[in-house]
Amino acid sequence: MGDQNTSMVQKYRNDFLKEVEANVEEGAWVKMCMQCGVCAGSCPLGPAWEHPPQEIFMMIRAGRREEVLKSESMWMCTSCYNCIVRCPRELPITHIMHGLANYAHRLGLAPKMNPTRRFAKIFWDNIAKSGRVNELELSVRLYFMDGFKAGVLKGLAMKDIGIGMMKTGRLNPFGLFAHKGCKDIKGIHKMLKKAYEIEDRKKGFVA
Amino acid sequence: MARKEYSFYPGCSSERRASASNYMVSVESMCKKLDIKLNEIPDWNCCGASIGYAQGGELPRHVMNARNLAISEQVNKGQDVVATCAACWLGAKETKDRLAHDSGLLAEANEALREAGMNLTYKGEQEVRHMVEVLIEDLGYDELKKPVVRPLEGMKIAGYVGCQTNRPFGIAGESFENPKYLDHLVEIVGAEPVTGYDQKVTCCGGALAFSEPEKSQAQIKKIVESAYDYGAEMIVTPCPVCQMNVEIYQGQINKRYGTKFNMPVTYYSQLMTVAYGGSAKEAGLNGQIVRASRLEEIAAKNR
Amino acid sequence: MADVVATNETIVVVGGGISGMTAAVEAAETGKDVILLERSPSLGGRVNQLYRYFPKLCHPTCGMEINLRRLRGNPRIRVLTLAEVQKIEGKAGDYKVSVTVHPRYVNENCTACGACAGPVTTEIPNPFNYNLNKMKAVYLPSAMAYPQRYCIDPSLIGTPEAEKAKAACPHDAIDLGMQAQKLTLTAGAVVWATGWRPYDAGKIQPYGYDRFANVITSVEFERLADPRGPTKGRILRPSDGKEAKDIAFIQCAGSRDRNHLKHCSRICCMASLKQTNYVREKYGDDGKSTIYYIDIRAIDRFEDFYQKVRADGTVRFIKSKVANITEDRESGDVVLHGVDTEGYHRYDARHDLCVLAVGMQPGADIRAVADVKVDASGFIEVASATDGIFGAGCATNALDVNRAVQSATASTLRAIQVVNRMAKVEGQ
Amino acid sequence: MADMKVGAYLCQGCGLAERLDIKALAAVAQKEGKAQVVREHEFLCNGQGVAMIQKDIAEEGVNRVVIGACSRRAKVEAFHFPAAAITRVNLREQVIWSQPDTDEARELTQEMAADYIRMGCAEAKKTAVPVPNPAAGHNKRILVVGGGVTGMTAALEAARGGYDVLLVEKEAALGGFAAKLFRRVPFAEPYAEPQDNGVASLAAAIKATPRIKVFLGATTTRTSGAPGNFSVDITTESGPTVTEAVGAIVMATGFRPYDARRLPEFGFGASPLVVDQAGLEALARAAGEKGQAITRPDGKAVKSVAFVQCAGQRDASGTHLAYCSGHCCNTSIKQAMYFKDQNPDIDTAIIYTDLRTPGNGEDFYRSAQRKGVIFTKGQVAKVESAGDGLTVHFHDLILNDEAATISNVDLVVLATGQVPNSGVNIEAKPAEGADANVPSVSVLNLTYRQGPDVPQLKYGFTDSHFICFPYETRRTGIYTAGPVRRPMDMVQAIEDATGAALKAIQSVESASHGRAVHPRAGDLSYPSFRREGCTQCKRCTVECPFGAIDEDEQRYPLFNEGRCRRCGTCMGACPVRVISFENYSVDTVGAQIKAVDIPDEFSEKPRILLLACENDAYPALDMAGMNRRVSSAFVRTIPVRCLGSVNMIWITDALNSGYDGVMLMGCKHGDDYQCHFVKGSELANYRMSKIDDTLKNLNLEVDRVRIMEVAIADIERVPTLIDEYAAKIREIGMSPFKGF
Repeated sequence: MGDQNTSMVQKYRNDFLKEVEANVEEGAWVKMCMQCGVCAGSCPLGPAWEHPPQEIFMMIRAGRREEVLKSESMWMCTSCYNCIVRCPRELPITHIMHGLANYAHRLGLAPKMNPTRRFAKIFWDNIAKSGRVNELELSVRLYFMDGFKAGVLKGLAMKDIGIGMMKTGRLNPFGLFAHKGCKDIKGIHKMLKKAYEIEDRKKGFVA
Repeated sequence: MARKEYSFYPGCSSERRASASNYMVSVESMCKKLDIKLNEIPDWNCCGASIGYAQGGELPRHVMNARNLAISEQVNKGQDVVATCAACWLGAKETKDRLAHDSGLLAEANEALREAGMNLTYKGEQEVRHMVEVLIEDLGYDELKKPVVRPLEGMKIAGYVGCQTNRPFGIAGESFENPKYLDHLVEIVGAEPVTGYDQKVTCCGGALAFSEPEKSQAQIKKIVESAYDYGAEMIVTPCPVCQMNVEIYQGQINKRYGTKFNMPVTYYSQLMTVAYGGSAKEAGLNGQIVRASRLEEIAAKNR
Repeated sequence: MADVVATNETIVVVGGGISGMTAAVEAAETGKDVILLERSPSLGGRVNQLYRYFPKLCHPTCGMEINLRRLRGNPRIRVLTLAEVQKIEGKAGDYKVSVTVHPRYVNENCTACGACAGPVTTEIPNPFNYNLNKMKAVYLPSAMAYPQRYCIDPSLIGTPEAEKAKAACPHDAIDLGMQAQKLTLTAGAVVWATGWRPYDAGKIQPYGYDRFANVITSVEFERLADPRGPTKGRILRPSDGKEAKDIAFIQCAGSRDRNHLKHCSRICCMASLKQTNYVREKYGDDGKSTIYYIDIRAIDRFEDFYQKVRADGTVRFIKSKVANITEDRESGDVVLHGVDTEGYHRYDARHDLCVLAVGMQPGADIRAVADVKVDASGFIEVASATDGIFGAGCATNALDVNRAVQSATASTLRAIQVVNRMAKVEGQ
Repeated sequence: MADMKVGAYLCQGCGLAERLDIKALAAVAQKEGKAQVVREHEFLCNGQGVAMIQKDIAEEGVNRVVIGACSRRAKVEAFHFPAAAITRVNLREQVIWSQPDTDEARELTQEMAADYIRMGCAEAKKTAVPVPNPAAGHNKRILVVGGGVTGMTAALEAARGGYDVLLVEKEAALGGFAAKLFRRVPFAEPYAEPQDNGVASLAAAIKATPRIKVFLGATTTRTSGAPGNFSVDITTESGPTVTEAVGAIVMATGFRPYDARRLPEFGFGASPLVVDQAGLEALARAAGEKGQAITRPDGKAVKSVAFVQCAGQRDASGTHLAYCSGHCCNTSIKQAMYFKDQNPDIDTAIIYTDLRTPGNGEDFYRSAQRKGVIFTKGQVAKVESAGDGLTVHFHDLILNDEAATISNVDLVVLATGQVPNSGVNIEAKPAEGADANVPSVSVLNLTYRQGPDVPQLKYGFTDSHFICFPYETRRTGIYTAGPVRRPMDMVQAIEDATGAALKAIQSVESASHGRAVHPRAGDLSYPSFRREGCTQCKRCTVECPFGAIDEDEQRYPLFNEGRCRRCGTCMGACPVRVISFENYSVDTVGAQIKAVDIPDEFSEKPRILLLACENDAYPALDMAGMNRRVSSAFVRTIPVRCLGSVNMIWITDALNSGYDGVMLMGCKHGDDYQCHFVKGSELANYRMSKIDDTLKNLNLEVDRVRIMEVAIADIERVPTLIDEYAAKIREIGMSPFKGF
């Protein structure tokens, strides 16, 4: 993954904006921002952002590559779409934030311990495995992502909820074994593999 | 022949014994009363949800949704795709939207799609709609009122719309900041809507519920608190992510903030099922962690 | 009104605001016959509803008095109020303009003595004050109203109130049987000066104009500051009638926004800068104005005015498009949420009152009556040499008064070129 | 005036009959007013009333009509009798509507009305129906000075209107500044791409218009006369000076870029890689003509360009231009597009503090962003050479980085502003911000007493001060247009030129009928003066706000009626009272003042004279009356054209004849003056500053005369001012001059 990054640095030298336009979902919109800041003010988790979206756009133009890609900020996005519907320039800000996060993640620059990054990975692996979410497996993995002890503690903290969910029939105690998933899971795996190939080819990631 | 028929995308959370199974139960009862037939998309897969981005990236996410839509086009010809889950609806709709405006991406999606079984090609023939959309636009409030036999008299209910059923697409004719359709639905089932409720579109932080619990719970606190402030005794929502978050973490929030929240959070479909004369079981009320007692009482009344 | 004589050397001016009045007067003073059509009961348009002009802070009624004097004294100008254009057919040099003249129920006998209004108690919203207050249904539109004649609101017709008014008139000026009249005017050229209307602030949902009493528009604020307005010039907020001393001004309310108006409305920055002066005028150093802006567009010499306001300690500037507004339920105060993008500072700022600097959009859609080219915002584009219908003022673009008058003067010449071609009149 | 016949007509409508003893007023008109015909009518402004008056004019030979009814601002159309001189006596707004409707008030109200009748009759006897100036000029040819886009447009539009035009351009070819542009900013949707500068097609249109006579390499070396009758010397570099007669003048002499050499901090002069916007246009044109890409002056390829907005503009320090030139943001956007269209990989950064693209410029802005032009909100501190290129140091205001830089820049473009080519500043104020280094050379070389060029407003621009009347210069028949008038872009200059052409046409048409133009448009009167009485004090020639008065060989004032705006400032200035108008003179007002009945000093009935500006104070009084605002019954109001026309004799006469106080109400003066004759209220205030001595000589308290600033909107304030002053007079007591 590290060389993934260096190859991109070599490819785009110091022109971070071009790099973003080429490699980040909806990245071509970054240049359209007029710095009004409505996105920054509209984010429900705003105060948690070290750099709000409009500032990130400015940083991209200013070529502050490392700062942007290593930032925790994009990971604060709750996908509420407030910024998108209010942006006077119609920038798909939510998607750009997702795209930046994903790109940083692909380059291995995203903060290692960022919980959302880790949750997102586990979540995707979970659905990629069977084609559908296995909620029990998902939660169990989450609890134990910091090791067994932490997991047990977190599990205990959450046990009321868990039990409540089971009692009300909204969590399958046997999900780890009984979860069905999609029939054509083989096809889905091949399909996703292909999708990754294409995306990597397009964005010039080294295989 | 039912009066309306749709290609149905239930989504992971509404599977049996999943977090929104109670939603599913009530939707089925509601649709039966309204004579709506839902044809499930065979072997549908997860939409990837919004959180899928980090690992999923762009194309794989769209491909996941394209697969569902392609199957639907193949099997449920000529029907609109209907989703009950906000995330599923949004994921599918976004894919339709992007692929419609980006022929390159469309070609790539289909290239990947060919790898899957059932030799699928996505054409973009079918509309992707949310259940609420269908109720309001295809049936209309008047039609929805007709079957009411058990008006939920005296109940004050706050309509919590949340994010993804509302933004960026939303329901036609509704504003992003102050959508009124839940209030209308509450009205037609005979309850009193809490129209002043000012947190109706506040994000519950659902996507970050696991990774940033304290941040998302701070959001939930606002949402529940305001409902109490405006005198609501129940929150109703169209979104399973919202429902789960706002309902199940109240206990933790009480611990964290010393509040005494005990606010039932139900789905519109549960209200309608009860109002239409359905039993508590048919309305999936047994699936509530915070029991919706008033609603259960009404459901217990013989119609 | 059958006595309206018009030939293909007549210029018909549509709209009796500052642009239309200017076009009419300039044409008539150049020796042309003009028919000036105004939809409302009196001339003056939106400028008459402003308290002061930027940058001089002088009063619009001052220039209006001069224009009215020029107009009253000029026999070449025929004014028709309550007149609405239905259709314009024909070609340059030979137009047929179909007009409906709505009944005023008061005839030329009226001396504006006011006797008729005496016994009337029915009240209607007062459009002169953007409906911020009510007025009697028998009324003189404003102190500067021209024609200086009362009007009876149609809603009153057939009620005993109307009869009371009629009985009270000593000059037999009230005709309750008055009917709408249709006339067709011949014209060589048409100057279309229907002005602008404020963008519907309710559509800017995050700002809650439709939900919060203390969020108002810039045009409404003009009425609050004006001694002729509903509050006699005191800045009182709608929710509780308390004096508003801490006032927020939100720029680009609808303008420069792909979700609303894509163009910049040009005047709003100056209007808000001007309005901070109202706050200072009323409260001195106790007043507080905060301008939330994207770019301050104080073009050319207006920069002086901007610098003057900048130097005023009671005025703050925050580079930020406000994200949304919430209302404090107890106090009714408005709380603005957003981020100052100059160095990223978050704010949740509480103010007594919030004024939305709403954008400009065309006042009327000319395409409904004539085949004229307009741009994506509905503004009339510069006509080609063969045309005989010319936009003037804010019907052509978002303009300040000065530029609107320039535009009207220019269009007057374009119209005169057509009628001179008709008359083969030559300079020498 | 043998055949003078005064008819006084008293209205009984609008409650006048209920509030006033009209019979008694009729008697006053007859006995004291000496009106030969006196009639009452229950509703004077209606059909019969008007017909009655018309009949008297036609059959009884009445030629002075006194109308005792409503304000001169009401029923103007009804009381329109061209054959007679009209005097309006305002019994409604300013008598019954401004006095309480009580029995106690009746007596004073009646006295008030009686005085106004006396005044009206007295005025009528002093006025006459003006006969148009026999010396009116009839030349309708339009002279346009300046052959840029503005001048060419003015010439074409005037010609299209059917008027002959002379177009004078100092350069060897038409086109002006626009001709130097590679491309111009778009005028119409989609507002996305730079357009051809359009000069060629304009010039071609001029060529194809026989009505337009073009003088190239020529200047106007002498201009004299008046609207309808100007004489202009046009001197061509090659060849003789020709003298041409024209009726009106459009001055469209444009602008020059602010001298970038005054911006060393931005490296102009130090590095050839730093250019101003004009410099970049030159590079672009040169490249464009060869069909090549724009390169650095040293021929190297351009990879990175930075644009510095507001360079030497919007400068509060007073070193550079204080104003914003309005066009520069769009111009830099356009120039950045030159490079992006040439090669999208060229980096272009526009560094601005406020991006100013009003109207549809917003589309142009978005279009540039789509092309990849980078916009950075920042303040440029320094541009310096580094290696083979330049480094731009700036304060990034968004990222709050004071040490932000852009390096390896190949070209830096400075957006310097517009400096007007407005000739000599005849008021010789230090031309704020304008380019003082360049000695100003006269453009028009007017032979006017007050100086060779059009007066400037601010920063050297010849703009009108008025918001509602943007074309009103202080030189009648001379209109300025384009960037010489106000900073502006090309599309606005074109509109401006068209408007100015209309005003020029209007002025020749008015002149040919001997009519005044704005603001007293249509007024046929003009000043006449008794040469024998004149002491050659020159006040009139100096003080005329419109430079209408020159001096003849024997240094007597030489009135150019065509330039006169009929404000009467000269009349107010004249210490020996030799200047008058047929319908407005020292006598018309003086007679009214004398006509008022002054009760003796024990009557407790003071008399206060109020001279009110007819445009602002008088309407305010009217509207106060319409609102039934009551004010002192001891005041007698006379509207004046402008406080500038107030002659001291009126005040001294009033005081001598026993008035207890005199109020003058006029418009705001100073920087944001509202006087429609520009200088009138200022002059009045200056003159009044000397009144104290006069009062001392008369042994009167200084409070006996007060000048007040009043706006038309002071509807509530005006009655208060009156009552406060009346109270003051009561306090200082009655005048000792009564009954003399």
